[in-house]
Amino acid sequence: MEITLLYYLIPSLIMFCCGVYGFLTRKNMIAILISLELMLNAVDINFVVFNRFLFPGQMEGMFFTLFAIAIAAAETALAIAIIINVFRAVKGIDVRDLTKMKF
Amino acid sequence: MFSNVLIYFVVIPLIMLLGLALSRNMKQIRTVAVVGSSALIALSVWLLVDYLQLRAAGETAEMLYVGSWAWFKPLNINLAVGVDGISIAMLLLSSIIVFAGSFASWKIEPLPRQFFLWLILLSVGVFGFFISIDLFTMFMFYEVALIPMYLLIGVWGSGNKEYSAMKLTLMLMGGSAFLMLGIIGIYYHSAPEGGQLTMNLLEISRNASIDKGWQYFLFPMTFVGFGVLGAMFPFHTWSPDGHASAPTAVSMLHAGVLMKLGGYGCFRVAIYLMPEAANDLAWIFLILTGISVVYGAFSACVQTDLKYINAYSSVSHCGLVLFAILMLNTTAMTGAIMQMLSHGLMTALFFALIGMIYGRTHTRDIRQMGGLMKIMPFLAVCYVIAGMASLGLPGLSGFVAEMTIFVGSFQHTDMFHRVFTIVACCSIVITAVYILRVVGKLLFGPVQDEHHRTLTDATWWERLSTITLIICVAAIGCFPNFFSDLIKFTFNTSFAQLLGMN
Amino acid sequence: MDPIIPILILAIPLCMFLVLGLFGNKMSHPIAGILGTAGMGVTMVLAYITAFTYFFSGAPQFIDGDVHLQNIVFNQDWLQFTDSLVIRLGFLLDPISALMLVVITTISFMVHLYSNGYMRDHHGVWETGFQRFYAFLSLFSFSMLGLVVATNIFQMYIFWELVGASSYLLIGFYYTKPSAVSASKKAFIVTRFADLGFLIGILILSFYTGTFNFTDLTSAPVAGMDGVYQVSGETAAGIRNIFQTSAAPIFMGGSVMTWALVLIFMGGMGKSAMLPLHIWLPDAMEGPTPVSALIHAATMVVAGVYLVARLFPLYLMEVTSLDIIVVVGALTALYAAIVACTQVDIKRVLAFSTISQIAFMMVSLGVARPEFHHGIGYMAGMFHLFTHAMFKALLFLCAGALIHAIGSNDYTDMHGLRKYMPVTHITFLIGCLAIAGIIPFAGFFSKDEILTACFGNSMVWYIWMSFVAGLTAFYMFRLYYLIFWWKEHKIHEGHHAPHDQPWTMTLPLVVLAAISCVAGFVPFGNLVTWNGHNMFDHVSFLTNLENLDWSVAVISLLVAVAAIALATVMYKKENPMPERMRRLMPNLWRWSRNRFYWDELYMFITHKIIFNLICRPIAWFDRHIIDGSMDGMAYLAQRASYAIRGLQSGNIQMYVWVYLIGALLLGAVTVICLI
Amino acid sequence: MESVGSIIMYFIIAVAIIVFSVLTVTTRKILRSATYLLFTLFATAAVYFMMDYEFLGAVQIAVYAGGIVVLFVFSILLTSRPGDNTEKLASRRRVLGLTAAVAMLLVAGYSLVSRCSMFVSRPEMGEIDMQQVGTALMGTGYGQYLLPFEAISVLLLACIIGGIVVARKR
Repeated sequence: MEITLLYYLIPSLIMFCCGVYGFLTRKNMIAILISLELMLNAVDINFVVFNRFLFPGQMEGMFFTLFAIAIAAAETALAIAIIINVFRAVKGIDVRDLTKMKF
Repeated sequence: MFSNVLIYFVVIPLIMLLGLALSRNMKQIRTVAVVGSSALIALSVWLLVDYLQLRAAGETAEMLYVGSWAWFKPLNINLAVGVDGISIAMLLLSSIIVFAGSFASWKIEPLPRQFFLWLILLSVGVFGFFISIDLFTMFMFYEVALIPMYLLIGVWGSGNKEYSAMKLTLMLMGGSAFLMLGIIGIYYHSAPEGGQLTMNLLEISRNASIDKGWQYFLFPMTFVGFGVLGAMFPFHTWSPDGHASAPTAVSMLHAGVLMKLGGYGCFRVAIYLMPEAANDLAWIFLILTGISVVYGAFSACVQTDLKYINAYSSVSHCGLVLFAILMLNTTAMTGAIMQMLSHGLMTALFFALIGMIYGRTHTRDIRQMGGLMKIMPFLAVCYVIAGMASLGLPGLSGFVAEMTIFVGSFQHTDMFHRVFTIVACCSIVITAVYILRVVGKLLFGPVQDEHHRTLTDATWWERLSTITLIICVAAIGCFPNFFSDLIKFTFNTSFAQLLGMN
Repeated sequence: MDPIIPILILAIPLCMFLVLGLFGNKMSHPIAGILGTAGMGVTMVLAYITAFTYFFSGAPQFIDGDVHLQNIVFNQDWLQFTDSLVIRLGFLLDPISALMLVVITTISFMVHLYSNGYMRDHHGVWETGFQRFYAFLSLFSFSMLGLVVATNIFQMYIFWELVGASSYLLIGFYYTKPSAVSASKKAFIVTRFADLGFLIGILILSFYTGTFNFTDLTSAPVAGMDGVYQVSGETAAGIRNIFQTSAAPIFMGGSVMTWALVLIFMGGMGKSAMLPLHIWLPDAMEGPTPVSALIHAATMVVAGVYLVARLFPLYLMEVTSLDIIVVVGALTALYAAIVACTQVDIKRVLAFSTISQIAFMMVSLGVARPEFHHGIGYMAGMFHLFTHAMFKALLFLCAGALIHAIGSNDYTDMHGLRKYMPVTHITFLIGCLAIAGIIPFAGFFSKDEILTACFGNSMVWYIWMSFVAGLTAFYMFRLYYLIFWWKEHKIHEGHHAPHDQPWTMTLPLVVLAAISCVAGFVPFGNLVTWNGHNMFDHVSFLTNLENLDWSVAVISLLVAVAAIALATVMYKKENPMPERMRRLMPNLWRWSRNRFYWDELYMFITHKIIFNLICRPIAWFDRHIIDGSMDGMAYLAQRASYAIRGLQSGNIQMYVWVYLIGALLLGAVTVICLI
Repeated sequence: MESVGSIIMYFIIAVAIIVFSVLTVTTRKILRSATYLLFTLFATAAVYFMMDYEFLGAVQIAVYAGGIVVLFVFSILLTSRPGDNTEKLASRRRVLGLTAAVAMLLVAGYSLVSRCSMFVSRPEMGEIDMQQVGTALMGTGYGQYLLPFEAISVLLLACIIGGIVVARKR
């Protein structure tokens, strides 16, 4: 049995769709963030896999993933800081409660 | 750059702005405003004298004191300045009204410093507009003059001021959008194929490279763009609301000077650069402006708010300006410029007086006032004089301007134009109706409200403000040939050939 | 002639206006009055000198053989429209302007003098605004003088407007009185409306002839006439061709020239209160009585006549326009005479009488044809203008004296005053005799010449005007008897008996009465004719008598005497005859009493039609349709933004969902396309 | 042809990824969700190792699994209140989310499967040593990433400052 490119892409796709599902359905901001991480991760896998299967001599995909991880870390840290702040302000992190700045 | 005298028309107000920013109390603010506006008057009078001397010495260039400094090279945008008799007349008018306006807002409350700051910023725009001969610079100063209006009305106004300010600004901005389109269009056709594109009015008119098809598109754009500010029917409705809500000095400046930007722009940009389209399309706008003239006058007949009456009267009078400009002959256009001068002074006087009366009676409804002649004779007499100027009494400015327009317009060889002239003539009767109605109700008759009996007559600064304007109105009315010659020179030079005028 | 005197004639009243207007409040009342009167006196003397020099000096610039020339004393550019169309302020001296100078300054001086007494109550307390009154009088005098000496039609228009404005100010002198305010407004607006016609007429005329100058306009030769009006000063080159060719265009059934002339005449109709623009004049009586005497009897209201006379050679070229003038004049004359028979307010009677008399002058100009007695109608019109000014001013000043003494305008409050006010009585009687046309008073001669001119033109007009002349005699004597006779005057408890007024008021009466007695003997035919030619070879005191057409004169005398006799029978003593007459023709009486409901008609037109059907709808249209569409655009933008702002809810999950749908669709499309 | 071990290894990893991903988004307890995320991340790291990117796998474990998940756990502990953990999903919401996810899965999956290039097998590749990675990161030539590296460092700095500012108690 040959483990081809597709075999890596399918789990990644499922992971991504899970992320989408979570993002759309959850109301807790942290849960949304977690879904986001899932999606990011799925994309990372794709980068790496494409790099490895199609352009084995180069390292673009790998570096892209590397940077994506760094940015994800930064973004998560900041998002969590905001979430904590929001929590302080409205005593909850349900996105439906955050309507102060609407319109 | 600073060797050119025209620059100082912008520099002085800028210095005034600085002075105002630094001033600490009412006294300093007034000092800055009075000194600055006096300096502007002095400058414009000096310019007038010097200009006449140059002309007398045989200077025949179209524009004098021309200067041009690069601003944005890639698009060939320059700060280009230059004046002819018309611009000088407008500069004179502006400086007089700024002067009178400063006195009229002697006791402005609240935030006097900010009020004067915005007012002077507005005048920067006005002066800049009249000295520029570069389309872009012109447009920029035009916008500079418009924006402060929003705050001046919105903050210091009365009545439904937010609504009025918003309406005025939005409608004028709408006009600017047309204008901008027109200006960009002109720019891209400003030179023959392969030539250096330019924004300079003189060069564009010299190149005469806008082909007729484009003129048909660009002329209405620019004419309507400026026409909105010139209160052309049906884009005039900002005027009644805007004027009614604006504070005194702003009404004065707006009706007196800013609306003239419209007429001046129509002439300087729309007609000057696109004479062929002007000739062919004039009839459309003649109908619109003809309607303005009569319609504004009729509307004024039934208003009860003093400022509304005056605003509609402005629609009528400014309609006459655009009407005459479209006649495309020397006499009518001279009349148009004189009408701008005349209407500027007269309407500023009106608004000053209305402001002063309103400041005392706290109402502008003519049904609630009466017999003011007994109570405040000075203001009442001034009001009668302003009214007489407005309805065209000989010896005051309105008459000479209107007659020049009518005679000039009637010299048009086209029957259509002559018939419309007669329609426009009818406005003199309607004007008499609404002016006398106001004068009769407001000033004459028995005193309507017993509380008004305790009111006082004008203070010295109010007297100064109104007398200045009255003297100017009378000066134009008594010595019209001086002004007519000043203005006419432009039409007798290259402009005449441009339009193929007789 | 040295231009200094003409300049002074205009400058002195103007200076008086400025001085009294600006500094009047700082002056005491007597000083203001004396200043004004003295200024006018000097002006009068200067005007006499000018007129005398013009008529009698024999200087070559004024007279050539037996022809009076037009002379432009000075002519200053005021506003240049085009090379040929220039408004100049100048001083044109010719027979009619010299005549008018005399008339205006004389009456004006009398009125200035008279006002010193009139503008005070019985205790010698000055009217408030006394200085202002004199300032306005001076302004009026200046404007009127400027009007008559105009060298071009636009100068005339300028002063025409100024005259209207000063009339406005003077009618509204008692500005706290609502009736005075509305009267002044009415006067101004009605005349403004007429002036619109005048202006349009000027525009048309100047468009076709290319000039404003009277000397150019009127020098056009009249086809088939030998009398070429002499021109001095400016050149008249080319005017013939212009006129010959430009008379051709036809507009709505008339040549444009006819239209222009009729429109110009419309201006005259307004100022001279011709039907149907007469409604302002009776109301104008709200002004102080001296003003009525000066403006609304003697000077301003004849400006229309003067205008037609000034352009008479032009009118001659378009005889249709002259016919229109005759019709308008004749109708007005009859109408005003009928109305005058039933009015109660003595000033209104005089006002309608004025309208009627001015209509006489108009008719006289209208029927004038050069081929009949050297255009006697023109001369008669001017002659009547002169005599009428004198006796009508006299009548008005008498009325002023009566009103001042009684404190009321209605004859019902007077009756039987002849014993109390003898001077007023006699002078009023002289005025009545003059206007009725009794020999040898002034009115006889002028009216007789008018009737002669009518006779020469058409029998219809002759009979018509003779009838009106009879009516004139009737209503004037009705007024006279009702004021001074009828029944004895009752003096109420605590009231002083009415008495003659101080000398400042009686002196003008006496002077004007004297003039009214002798003015008829002035040999007008040798002073004022349509082409400047003398009518008589030699003149003496009796020239006018010698040259009378006695057949006409006797008939008109008979008519006048008969009318006076009728008035005597009806009104000398209190009797029921007037009442019986009224019952005899109730409708005519009611219509006449209500001035044929013209005012109501105008009220209807202005308020119901113009205000309610034009102005209000337009204002409504502006506020709701035009402004509404602007607001509507703003409203639409606002609604649209409200509608779509839900999309921009800040709900990130919503965004993602929408984004995903879009992405999926795109993806699906891509996939399908690629397969 | 792969070795059987790696095939088995692959299936373990694939199943782990799928199962833990699904659990991450379906569990009701937020803390569990974070834990499943951790497992997903580990599985991802395993994929990287299988692809011979050891460095990347290490970074994934250190930064993601070690750093981010811990952050999540801390924040969950900080913000959760008793009873908060269970959140009931409205069925409409779930249907919407499910529709979107499934539709996505179908479209993307179909496009993947329908493409023959997806069936390439894994080519051979030499070991990537740390020096190569370091050079690529520190160089400015083609295929070298100094500028993004610096940008990332600035971003991280900004992030640190931002985090402090945002979370600071006022």
